[in-house]
Amino acid sequence: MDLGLDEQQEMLKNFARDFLEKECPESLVREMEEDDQGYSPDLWKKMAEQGWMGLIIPEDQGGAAMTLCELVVLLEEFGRALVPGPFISTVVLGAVPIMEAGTDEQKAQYLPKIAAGELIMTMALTEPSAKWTADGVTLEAKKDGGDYVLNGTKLFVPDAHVTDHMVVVARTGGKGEDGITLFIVDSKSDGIKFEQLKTIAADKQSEVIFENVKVPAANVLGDEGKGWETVEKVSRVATVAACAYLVGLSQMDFDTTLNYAKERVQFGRPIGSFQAIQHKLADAIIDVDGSRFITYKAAWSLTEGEDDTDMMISMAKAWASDASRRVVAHGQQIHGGIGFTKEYKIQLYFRRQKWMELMWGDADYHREKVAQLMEV
Amino acid sequence: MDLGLDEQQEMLKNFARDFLEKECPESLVREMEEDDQGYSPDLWKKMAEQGWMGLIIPEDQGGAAMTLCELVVLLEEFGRALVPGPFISTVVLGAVPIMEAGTDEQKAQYLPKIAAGELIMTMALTEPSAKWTADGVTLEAKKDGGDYVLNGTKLFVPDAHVTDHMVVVARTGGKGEDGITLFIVDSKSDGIKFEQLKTIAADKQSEVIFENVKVPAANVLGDEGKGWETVEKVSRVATVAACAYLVGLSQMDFDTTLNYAKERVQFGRPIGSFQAIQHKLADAIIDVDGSRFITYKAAWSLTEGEDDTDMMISMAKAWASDASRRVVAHGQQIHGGIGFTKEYKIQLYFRRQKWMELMWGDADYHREKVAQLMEV
Amino acid sequence: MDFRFTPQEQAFREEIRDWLKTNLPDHTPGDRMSGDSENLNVYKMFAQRLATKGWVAPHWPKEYGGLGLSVVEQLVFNEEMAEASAPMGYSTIGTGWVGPTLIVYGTDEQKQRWLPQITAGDVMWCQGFSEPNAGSDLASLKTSAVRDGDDYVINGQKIWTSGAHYADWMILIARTDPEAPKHKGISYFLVDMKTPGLSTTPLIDMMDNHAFNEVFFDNVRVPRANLLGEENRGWYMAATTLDFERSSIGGAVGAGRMVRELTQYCVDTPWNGHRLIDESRVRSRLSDAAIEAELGRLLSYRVITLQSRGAVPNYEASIAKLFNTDMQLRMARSGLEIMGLYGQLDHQDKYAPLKGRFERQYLWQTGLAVGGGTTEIQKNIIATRGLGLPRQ
Amino acid sequence: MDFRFTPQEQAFREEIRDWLKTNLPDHTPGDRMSGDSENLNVYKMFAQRLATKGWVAPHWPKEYGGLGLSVVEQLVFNEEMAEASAPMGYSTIGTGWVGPTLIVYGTDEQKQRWLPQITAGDVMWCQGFSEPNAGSDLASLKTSAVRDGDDYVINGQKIWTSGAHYADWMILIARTDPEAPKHKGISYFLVDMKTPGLSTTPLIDMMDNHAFNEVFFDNVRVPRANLLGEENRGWYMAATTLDFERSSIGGAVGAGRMVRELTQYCVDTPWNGHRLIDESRVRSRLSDAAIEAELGRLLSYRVITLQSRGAVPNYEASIAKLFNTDMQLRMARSGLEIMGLYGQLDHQDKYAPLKGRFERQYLWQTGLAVGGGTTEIQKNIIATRGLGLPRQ
Repeated sequence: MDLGLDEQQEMLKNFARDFLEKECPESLVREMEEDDQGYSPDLWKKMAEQGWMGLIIPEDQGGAAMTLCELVVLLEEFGRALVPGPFISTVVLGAVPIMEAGTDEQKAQYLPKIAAGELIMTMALTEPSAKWTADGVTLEAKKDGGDYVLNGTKLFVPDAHVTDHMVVVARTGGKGEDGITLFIVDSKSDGIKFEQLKTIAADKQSEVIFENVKVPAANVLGDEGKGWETVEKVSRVATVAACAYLVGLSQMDFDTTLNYAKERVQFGRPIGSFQAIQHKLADAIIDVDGSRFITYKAAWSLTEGEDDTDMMISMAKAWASDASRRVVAHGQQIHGGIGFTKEYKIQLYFRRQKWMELMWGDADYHREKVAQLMEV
Repeated sequence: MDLGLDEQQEMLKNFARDFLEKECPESLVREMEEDDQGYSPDLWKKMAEQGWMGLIIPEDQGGAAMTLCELVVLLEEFGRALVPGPFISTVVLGAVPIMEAGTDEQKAQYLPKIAAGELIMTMALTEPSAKWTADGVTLEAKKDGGDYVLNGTKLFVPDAHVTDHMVVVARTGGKGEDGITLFIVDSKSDGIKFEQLKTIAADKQSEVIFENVKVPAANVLGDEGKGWETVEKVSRVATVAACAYLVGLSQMDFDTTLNYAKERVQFGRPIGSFQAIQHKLADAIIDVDGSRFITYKAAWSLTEGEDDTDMMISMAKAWASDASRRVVAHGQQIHGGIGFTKEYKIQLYFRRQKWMELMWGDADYHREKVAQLMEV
Repeated sequence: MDFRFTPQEQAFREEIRDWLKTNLPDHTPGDRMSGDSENLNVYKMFAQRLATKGWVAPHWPKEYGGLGLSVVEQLVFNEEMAEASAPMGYSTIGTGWVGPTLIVYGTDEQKQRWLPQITAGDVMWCQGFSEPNAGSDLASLKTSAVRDGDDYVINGQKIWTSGAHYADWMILIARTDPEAPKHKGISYFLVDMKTPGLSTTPLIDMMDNHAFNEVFFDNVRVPRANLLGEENRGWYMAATTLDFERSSIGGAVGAGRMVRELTQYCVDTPWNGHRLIDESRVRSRLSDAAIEAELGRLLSYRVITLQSRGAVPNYEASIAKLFNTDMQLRMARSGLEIMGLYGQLDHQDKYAPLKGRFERQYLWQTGLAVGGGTTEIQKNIIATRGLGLPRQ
Repeated sequence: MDFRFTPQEQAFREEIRDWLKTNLPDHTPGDRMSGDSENLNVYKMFAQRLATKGWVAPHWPKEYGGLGLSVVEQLVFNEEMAEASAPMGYSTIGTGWVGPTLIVYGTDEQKQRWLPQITAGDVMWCQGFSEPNAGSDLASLKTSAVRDGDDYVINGQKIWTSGAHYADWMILIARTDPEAPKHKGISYFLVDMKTPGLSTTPLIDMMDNHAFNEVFFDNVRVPRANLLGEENRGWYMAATTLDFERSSIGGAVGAGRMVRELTQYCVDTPWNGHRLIDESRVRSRLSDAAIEAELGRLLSYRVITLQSRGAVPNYEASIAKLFNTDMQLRMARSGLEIMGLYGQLDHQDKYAPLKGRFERQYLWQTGLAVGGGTTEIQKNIIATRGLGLPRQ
């Protein structure tokens, strides 16, 4: 029993931190907020060279075959550096469903390219109903000869506009979890329209409208009608990934605020000497540390296939969603006016938190999942 | 528009405070916790001499014909002094339904005696289902010649064991709000069994079991089957009364704690000079003040028959229930060890708060009522 | 214990409502107080319409261009303006800060010079108080004013100056005696923003607004006639009880309106086969928000009560301000939680619920209103000034 | 990142569980730590059963009667005892405070004299630290110890002394140098409770328990041999890192058990035509409670991790303690809220849900565990010692 990082993880963390401090400075984060693509192809390439896109992809598909525990360590650093771009979309939402449900051909076709940083992907799941559950999936896929024809609208799809392919969660029939089919869809297919959403976090989510989009039957991922099981698998990994990002983000917001509290002088003393500020910071570090360890537990349980996996994942997301919001709110409050200016960095963390708080279910959603699991 | 007390109310408040400081000292409160009856007949008599039992009873029935606003002023002082005994039970739960639904004979029979302090009453409403809503009423009343026969169990009935009569809420048929009938029942009737509950607050609630209790038809209060409307009227007054008691209780807990914070020295300075303690007390006074003014608003709206009456009452109880709990929790926390001892008075407030927090619906219950009213 | 307004007050309320029906600008900006420059003309036009009724500063004495309203009438006025979301950004500093201070401390000449312009809705004021190292600890300000003949020469920097980029005048506090204890060497000036040597730099906020500025003073000469009151007594004038109730009541009324809008949204939005409002998590949040909005209003009414009775509100005003500020933040946060994924949408996005007002409020409140130590400072005031707890 | 226990640790866990099946007293008191006197014999009997396994203080070195368990094994042991709600009240001060301090600072003679009694489960200790005017500010204590020949003569008063009315021995800190700075004039003694001049007065708490006492010293003579370490160095010995993890882990495990019980209660209790657990307000409270119990456990595990790796936990231990304390209070409060009217019932009432454990916890936690400035002090430690923030 050891909650710390092992040697390999420690190395990964240190390397990633150094790398990102150099390659993903605050200036790049700001630039990408304004940038239409939202990521730097140059940084993308360099990250791929580190093997990060293939971190959890099997070795025979060109990956490093590490586990979610290592991905969590890396994503914590991503959150810390607010790395912009479609990394989670590609590595989790794109690669994981193919790893879980793909045919050998599909794996051979996509995974090595993802690992090499040559493909950008995402998953198109949520719709205007904004639900994470299977009954929210209404985008219709109809068989038409050797093809399927897709019609419907996806909303809040991360990074969709820069992808090469999307894993589209569609309904081929049935109700609820039954009758859901996944398709690997070429993002440049006729009939697909992207419109970027404007969000607090200035991340790149899109509305994606499908109008009679033809997808060859060969691009069905997994068994027709049985796609939801794969979505759930992806969702587990993606939820932990979101938590990891929040942990890093919270830690960095906290560190920045702590430094500010030590340096900012008012009434002839550092504001961090006031008990009210001290106690806020004490509360915040508990939130940060708590988020980290419950995220580690979730990642480990999922990796090891423990019975409590779903419980731990929902506990982690429920806690990290709320805790990170408290942390960044304290951060803003302690910074005062300076924290409100665009120029100073703390607001980047504050705004970005909202994004990951919501992704893959907010605290309410996961609290209810915890309650469901408790009844069993 | 004036949120303060008028001259008459101010006089009532000052008189009541002086009177209760003298006649209802802490020692009496403690004695009555241990006392089986739970009230002092001597104090009861003196309070009656002040006209308090008849405060809201019409003049022609021997009362002072004041409004709920004045009763609130008085009950705030009761909360402050933690006056033990069946005052609210008698004056609100006993008198109000008779004032609202009684025949002239019933009014003449009971109200002057209540006003004179010669009768102790209560209302028996809740049952083991612990619900405040009409569907919680299952105690059965069956017509049998010129009598009704009551069978069933009431639980959490305040002060039942010392009453002369109880207004019993029973079901003569129907479902929900329909088919509920009120009876004025002699507490010494054959077939009634009382068992006192042991509660945090050491107040005197009872289980009351009715086994074939005969009640003459003349004791039906209001129309048969239409009793719920009267219960609702009582409930409005009783809920405001509970709020007023909580306001006084919170204020006194706060005052005691504030004094302690000024006097208790640690680390060479009063603990009230520490920012953490100061901010707790600032939060607490907001809770106290807020409780007071929303209670006043509720009392005034009910007195004036304003449209927003139900909304204000539920807002008041939702807020005062939670706020008073925060206040007494801060009180305990700031007092530290001394607050935990039986000997010191602050624990009396802490324990007593729980009682009124629950009476006539806790915060959850009234929040839901607010939500229902908001939809309209 | 009387929550009823008098018939006269009611009539005044009706008069305002009627007047607003025809005089409220078609395009009402979302942030009625922020004074962002794009809506400046709207603000000014509306202020001048108000002036025709004597309503720019109706609570001021008649001799200074007001209507001498009672505090309760002023409350009614403020409530109706807030309820209508009328744009008041043009005149808040002039009517709330400059006027009341001038009326107490100004010479006749100064009053004649500046007050009529304010009640006419002709000029915009800004407030040069905060400095980079003097935020919540305002008295440690360093901007200097040195006497030179009939002028004072100002050097230094102000920050967080709302509207400095279009204001005509500034109220400025600056240090005239660097040797005195920090509260005792400060003076209070009225400065023409067009004075040579005075320059402003925008501070863009995280919402990409330009509401705040840095203001730099490089040998700015201010005539001695623009000194308010005595030299070195400026701190006490700056601390004069100000038109506090406006913002606090505005907050409570605005919050009440936001709750109603949010409730309507939850009634109108389908969710999971029923309506969003049928979700228990939504109901309890809406309910809390409504309760808090009512509490905020009552805590402000209590201040009015005290004023009406001729008492000077002490910590009661801090309580109202603190509660209303915190309440607005909690409400914004609850709103976003209720909206789920849609809650993250910027007000410019076509799908943003309620035009993104909750999102804006969330950024605004977390970012600023509770920032700068406001919450801490208010709690300190309540504890020490109100409850008599010893300072550290 | 490895949450698995080794096969040996698992085997140890199984061994404890098996042993507890036959050795746990039939009547397990509800408050396993409170040491209320009515259950004293149960506590003592169980401590002596534990002694047969070397389990009174299994983490102590073997030479002192322990088993020299690793920190993780100790964790496993503590978890199982907490999970079984085993009564540990008899030995906590002896094993958690007296032993560790004696092992570090005691002479061989002192160790021989007192340690075996503890591991045998033969003696009960109490702790004479707090005084009426020295609570969170413990170092300002006034009880004096004056050297007189081979004795020290003790005069003064202690308060909140848990179990003083039946303890055999007390660890006492008293002032030996009234002239020195307050931390530097304190010495540490081991005092026989039967010494003439020592008397105790019960402090009855609001739950009508007699757990605490006042202890009075009227010329109590303590032999010099009972001084621990050097004279005037007592403060530093008292502040020695103690067996903190026990209580913190116990709290988390106990909380986990309470959540399970509460969940079962909500499943079993009919409400409004369905089950109590079907209420959304109940679900979210249960869920929060379960999450917090897990968090509390993990924050304790983090401390164990640090210790396992040979690091000295700093603010991490304070975080675990603070979180677990607060969490237990929130849980008790949530429990009562869930129970509605039934929540107010005393544990002696026949209708009290779950034997009134939540009601007891509510009184206990609000009343004491967070009292005495614990929460504040822990936050101060986290902020200053942990985060390096400057003291005031």
